[in-house]
Amino acid sequence: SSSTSGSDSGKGKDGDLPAVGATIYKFDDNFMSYVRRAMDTAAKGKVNLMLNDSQNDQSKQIEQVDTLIAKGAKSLAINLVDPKAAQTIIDKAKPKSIPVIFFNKEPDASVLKGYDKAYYVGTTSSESGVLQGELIAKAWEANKDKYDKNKDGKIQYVLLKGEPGHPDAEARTKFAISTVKEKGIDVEELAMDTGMWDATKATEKMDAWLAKYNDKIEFVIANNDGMALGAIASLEKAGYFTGDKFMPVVGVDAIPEALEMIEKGKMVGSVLNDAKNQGKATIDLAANAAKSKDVLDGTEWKLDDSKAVRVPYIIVTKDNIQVGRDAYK
Amino acid sequence: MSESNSTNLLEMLNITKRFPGVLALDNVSLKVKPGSVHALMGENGAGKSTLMKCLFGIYSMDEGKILFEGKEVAFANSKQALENGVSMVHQELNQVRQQNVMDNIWLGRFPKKGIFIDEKKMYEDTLAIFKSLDINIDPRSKVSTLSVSEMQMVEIAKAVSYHSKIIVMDEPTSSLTENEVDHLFKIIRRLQSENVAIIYISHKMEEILKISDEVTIMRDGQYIATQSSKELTTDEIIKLMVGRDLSQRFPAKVNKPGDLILKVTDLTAENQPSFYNVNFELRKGEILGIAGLVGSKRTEVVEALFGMRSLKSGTIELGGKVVKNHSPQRAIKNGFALVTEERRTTGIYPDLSISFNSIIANLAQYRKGVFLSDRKVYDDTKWVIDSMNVRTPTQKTSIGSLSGGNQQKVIIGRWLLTKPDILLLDEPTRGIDVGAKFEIYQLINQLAAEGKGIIMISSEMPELLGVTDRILVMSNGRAAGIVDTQATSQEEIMRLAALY
Amino acid sequence: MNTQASKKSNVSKWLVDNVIYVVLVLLVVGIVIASPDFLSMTNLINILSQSSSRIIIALGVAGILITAGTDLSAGRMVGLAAVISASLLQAGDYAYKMYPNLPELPLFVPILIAMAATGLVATLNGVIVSKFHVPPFIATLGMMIGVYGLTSIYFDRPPYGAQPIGGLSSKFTTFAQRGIPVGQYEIPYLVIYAIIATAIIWVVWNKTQLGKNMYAIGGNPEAAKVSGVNVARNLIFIYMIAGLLYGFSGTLEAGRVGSATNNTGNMYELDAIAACVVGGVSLSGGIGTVPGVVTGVLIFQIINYGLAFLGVSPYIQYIVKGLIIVVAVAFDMRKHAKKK
Amino acid sequence: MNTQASKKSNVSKWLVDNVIYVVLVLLVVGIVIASPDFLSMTNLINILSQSSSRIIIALGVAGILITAGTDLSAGRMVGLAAVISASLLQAGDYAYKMYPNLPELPLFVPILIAMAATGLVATLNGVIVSKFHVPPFIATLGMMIGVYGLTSIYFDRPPYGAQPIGGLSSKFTTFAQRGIPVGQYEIPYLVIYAIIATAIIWVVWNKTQLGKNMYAIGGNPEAAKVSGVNVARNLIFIYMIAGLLYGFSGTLEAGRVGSATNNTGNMYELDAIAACVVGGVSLSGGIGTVPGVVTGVLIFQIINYGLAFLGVSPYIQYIVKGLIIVVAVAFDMRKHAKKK
Ligand SMILES: Nc1ncnc2c1ncn2[C@@H]1O[C@H](COP(=O)(O)OP(=O)(O)OP(=O)(O)O)[C@@H](O)[C@H]1O
Ligand SMILES: Nc1ncnc2c1ncn2[C@@H]1O[C@H](COP(=O)(O)OP(=O)(O)OP(=O)(O)O)[C@@H](O)[C@H]1O
Ligand SMILES: [Mg+2]
Ligand SMILES: [Mg+2]
Repeated sequence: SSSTSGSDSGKGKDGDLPAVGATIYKFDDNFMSYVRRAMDTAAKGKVNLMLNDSQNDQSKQIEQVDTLIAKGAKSLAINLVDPKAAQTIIDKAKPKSIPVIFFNKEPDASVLKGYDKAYYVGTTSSESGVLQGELIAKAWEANKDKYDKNKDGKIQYVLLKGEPGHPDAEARTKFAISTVKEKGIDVEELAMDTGMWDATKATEKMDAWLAKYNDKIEFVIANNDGMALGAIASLEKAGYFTGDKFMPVVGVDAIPEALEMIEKGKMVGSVLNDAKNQGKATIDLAANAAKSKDVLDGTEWKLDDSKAVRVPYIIVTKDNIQVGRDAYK
Repeated sequence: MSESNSTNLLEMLNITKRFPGVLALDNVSLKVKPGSVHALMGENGAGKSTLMKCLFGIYSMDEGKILFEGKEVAFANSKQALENGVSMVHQELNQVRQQNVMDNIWLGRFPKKGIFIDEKKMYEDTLAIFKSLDINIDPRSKVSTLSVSEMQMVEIAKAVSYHSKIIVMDEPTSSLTENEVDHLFKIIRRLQSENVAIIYISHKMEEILKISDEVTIMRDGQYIATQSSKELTTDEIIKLMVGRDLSQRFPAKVNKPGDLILKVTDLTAENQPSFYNVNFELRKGEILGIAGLVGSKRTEVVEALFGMRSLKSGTIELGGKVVKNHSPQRAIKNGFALVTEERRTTGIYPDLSISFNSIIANLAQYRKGVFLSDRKVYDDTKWVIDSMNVRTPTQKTSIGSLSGGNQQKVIIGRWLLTKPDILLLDEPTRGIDVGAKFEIYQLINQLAAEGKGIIMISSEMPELLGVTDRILVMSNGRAAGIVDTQATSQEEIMRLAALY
Repeated sequence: MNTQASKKSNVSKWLVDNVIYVVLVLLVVGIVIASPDFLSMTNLINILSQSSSRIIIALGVAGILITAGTDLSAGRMVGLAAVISASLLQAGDYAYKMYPNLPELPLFVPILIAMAATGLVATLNGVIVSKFHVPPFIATLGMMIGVYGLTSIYFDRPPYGAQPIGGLSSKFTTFAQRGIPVGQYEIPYLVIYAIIATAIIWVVWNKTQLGKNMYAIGGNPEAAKVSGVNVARNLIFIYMIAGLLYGFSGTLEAGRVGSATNNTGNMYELDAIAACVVGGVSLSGGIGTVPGVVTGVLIFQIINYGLAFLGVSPYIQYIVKGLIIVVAVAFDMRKHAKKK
Repeated sequence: MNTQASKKSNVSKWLVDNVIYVVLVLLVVGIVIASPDFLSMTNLINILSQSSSRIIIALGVAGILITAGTDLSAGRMVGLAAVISASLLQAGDYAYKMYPNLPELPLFVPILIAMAATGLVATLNGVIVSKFHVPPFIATLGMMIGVYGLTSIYFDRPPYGAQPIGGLSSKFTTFAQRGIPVGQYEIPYLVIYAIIATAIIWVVWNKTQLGKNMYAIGGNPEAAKVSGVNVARNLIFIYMIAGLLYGFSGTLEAGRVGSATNNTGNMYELDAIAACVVGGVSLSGGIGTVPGVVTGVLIFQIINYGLAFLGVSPYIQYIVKGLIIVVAVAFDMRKHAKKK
């Protein structure tokens, strides 16, 4: 079935097409699952796409790269687990002159510079955080009288962080808050803890925070929508979102369930990463590279001066919810 | 109490030891002369093993002191005891079964060449020890492949090999046959001639009188008496142990064999070498003994009857109908019960309560709907404790904390609760004191009188001769003959046992 | 011996035998000292309700541990049940339904289907362990990996791919998130389910043949065989019961959080096993009680909740948690102190 | 018995006793049939080098398993060592150094520091297990959680916060990524390190007192104690050796990947324990061999590599992997088939 988009051992109808070896940092990551589908779609009839699940383990990914090279991949599309490991992958590809398209997780610019056949497709890691910060600031300014429960002009927030050390978790945490501050809004962190990207853990942390701070909390910021949903489950249990008891919650990813929550007014908004175009651009570049053509040949993508194709994030709120919906068509 | 006598090698003075809920040793003293065999006697649970474990550094005593060669000692662990000239053959086999014989013997004191172990020396030294003790076991064979008695001989050889000044032997003969007991006695005599003292614990009266110089008797954790063996008779020892007269060792026979109940024809085990072509019959109310040397496959025969071994051929007829005991479960349904030989591996659930251990083979009887009746469980446990005379503070006590003999009584009680038609007993009185033995013989008799068929393996000849009606003698996997107990003699049985 | 001394020694014996309950109390006291407002009805209810589905899982795992087995696949089975039940209980008007044309089912149907699925998987575990003599660690490790694959395939499908399965019907979320109002508070249904499950398991362990056989198998499998216990059949039952518990717990997890993914339940087995051990279950089999298991779970959950409540920084939380676990058990072990 | 029959039965006995080696061969044959180009030098080298650091970890874990213990903290220790060694071996000109003023150290210094750290942690495990009688499962679970906290604190620091530690000095990456050229191929240094570690451990297990004691402690701790073995000291040594192995392996992981995070090594212990069991190590202690452990790891790695090489889709890979593990061990268990 097409459900798990692998490819069979280089045989079959794709067997004669140029082989592109790809690794996904974690197959069942909400967002990457869409990128993957976009890649599958884009690859059809164009390249033989060999997809691997790195299971959030950089060593595993390195090993998969070995395997892909051994299998004769003509180009590599790599969604790093750990952005600093890019050099190791280039060290493996370079001697065999295999082009590498990194996507979604950005390697250091110097590393890209060091190999002429290395490119990047995706966003800047910090951008989702920046946009989430903008989302928070905008919502706050618009609803200050309602959100600022203690009328001190400050946002008393709690933050659900992803896995500590995970580049996205770190970047989102840092830039969401710093962006709000840059907009001239005072903030006060009541609590910050890791929900490990997990809805259940988020629910339980939120239970404890609600018990402790109750209506002192004015904003719930989550590193991803999964945890935002977990927080909402806890909030609902505590009687929020019925009558006029309300709590602004924001996440990142704009997954369908989050869109639903936004629609229902239980979530203020989320940040959408454009999976379709990220997947498509990755395959376009990787296919060209595999055929030894110029990577941009026959595409509308543009490289910036750090050899990157940038696919921007989009803020999704109730006002532009259709943008989110379209992403799942 | 400090009348320390310098001629004593070991003096344990006023030792007291408590376990939760049990006063195991109450002011006990023991004095052992160099080069003597000092027997330590008492009923099951009297505290013999505990006293020895206090000496050997396994338990720490609560009160009292130990003088060894005139100096006060308190070994903090077994290593210190061993290094200071005390070694011990433990009541429960303490071996690493996954390893080979020589690894076990040299454990804790491997010979080394630099930082490496000197396997060659290990091998040669082991051979030398075995040769001097006349033991014929390959030092390189895995312990788990040895028979119980071979394991026991290895333990004895190990204890001897420390060249200690005193060797504690806690029931060393409980799993040895007569030949091996003689062998052990030779070893003990030799040690004695080298001025080594032996503390010898056993429940076998004949051995005590034969081997020991002095006897210390304990009862209920208390010191009773120390006397020279020459001045003692079996009956006197028993009286001191039990606290009352026990005029006979074996109860009067009241059973009368009736109709045929079990007929075994041409029984042959699937996995050879084992028993083959075994035939015998058993009547209701009959007690059939099985005699034989170690390795004669007595155990395997009863295991096969009980569904623990696959058969290649042969039939088992119970009351005229052929039964197929594919598993112990089936066998139990068919009215068989088996008290196994190795209590620790196939008998007790050490961490679980006496109650649990008593009722586990009989659960179906306690069911009321899907639930078990606590009342019946309680009553049956009480029956086991009372009728088997188990010494325990409560029903909930874990069986592992009982003395070996008391554990055995619980296991026998377990099987009696299943009200079997055929009761198979494999060395049922191993490690059991005389008083309890008498009680067990009585029970066996009584069961027989009720019309049960009983098969009893034993390596104790007097027991076989005192309790059974007929004796099947096994030799090298074959039935060498069936003799009438009244008409036979020890010599005839020995002759048959060595037939093949 | 005079009575006073014996009384004293009785108290100290009781303390030694019941260290985990003491640890539980000490923990609470410690947290309350650090933050007096910890002592509130809300916190109590939160902790109990968070412990509920874990207790149900732990009871399943504990039964297997008592047979001297282990179950690494517990968490993945929770995930399987969560994903199945969530996918079958999406609200009728939800836009991203996994089965767009599925009518809203009565609550018990998806729950039973989920439990049947995990019950089946667990039974398979039991068969592999008892009939093919594969060590439980390996059998359930293989199952853990395999079930994750299965769940992922079920989960990561068109139309929406690997997205949390949300939009659960309100009767489902009510079932798992609401409770019985008592004064100004609500006693969560979750707690009631946990109490019922605990009661049932207590009866099974203590009052049925299966329970006794379970202890026998764990206490000495050789002896159990000789005692006429059908080891294989009983083992299979024990695994199956565990599977049913995981299945029920998985549906509760989905309902409680309001969504499910293939990662729901990940690593729950580790928490469950650890809670069992803290609660006095022996990994070598034969030993364990229902109240012990429940206490073990509560200790873990109080640590988790308490540290989050105190606002201890996440990294320090790990260190403190690790420390408490070890120290608690070290205390507990004094009752087995070997040199006697 | 005629010699032919006995010869045949010898062969079948050999087969039964050495099932895992047979499984290994069958696996390779199976993959080669599915994809003949699997049989290449590159693949062989890849598999060996991928197995190397896992073998080193598994040997450490195996020693502990043989003492009837377990080590859940192995993976986190690997992470600790990876982070420490990476932080001390960043290239002099790298822009985001953790210690901006640190000169480039000779290779062995950071490796020894990392090994000392894990050695210490592991020794602590040993002490907790042997002196405080905490069951190894709990002791090392606590340590696993605690060490993760520690590693995270070390890792998440100014100047750059929780960023993967990259920009490793080229001598470090060479040390872990390169090899000795032989013809057109390179024998990876990793493989050589693994061979050396394997040889050392083989000697320790088979030729030293510590090794014999290790088996005895696992086989029958009571017997070891009454034979005068200092159980506590030997256990502590075994844990310590394991720690040193994890530490070395952790530095290899950092070098091999070219960076390290606090998540490096996560869950490696599970793979290691599983590989040991597949390789014939008994979880109840006393049994296990070095070649068995190495074979166990190779089997796992061939499954992993082979499935990826065959291009089996990832979720299906999980199912197949789970299946192979269980089936392989089920075969192996036939040698213990019980009915006599
Ligand atoms: N570890 C223990 N914990 C609790 N009680 C114990 C322990 N070991 C022994 N006991 C108790 O101490 C008493 C003496 O036991 P011990 O084993 O010394 O008896 P014994 O004389 O050797 O008996 P046997 O002839 O049956 O071996 C018994 O009541 C026993 O239940
Ligand atoms: N070579 C062996 N390998 C493994 N187990 C053995 C071996 N020899 C004997 N045994 C075990 O030892 C026990 C006794 O063996 P066997 O039936 O041969 O002797 P026996 O005549 O019954 O002696 P006894 O009743 O005195 O133990 C059995 O349980 C048997 O399985
Ligand atoms: Mg405010
Ligand atoms: Mg004794």
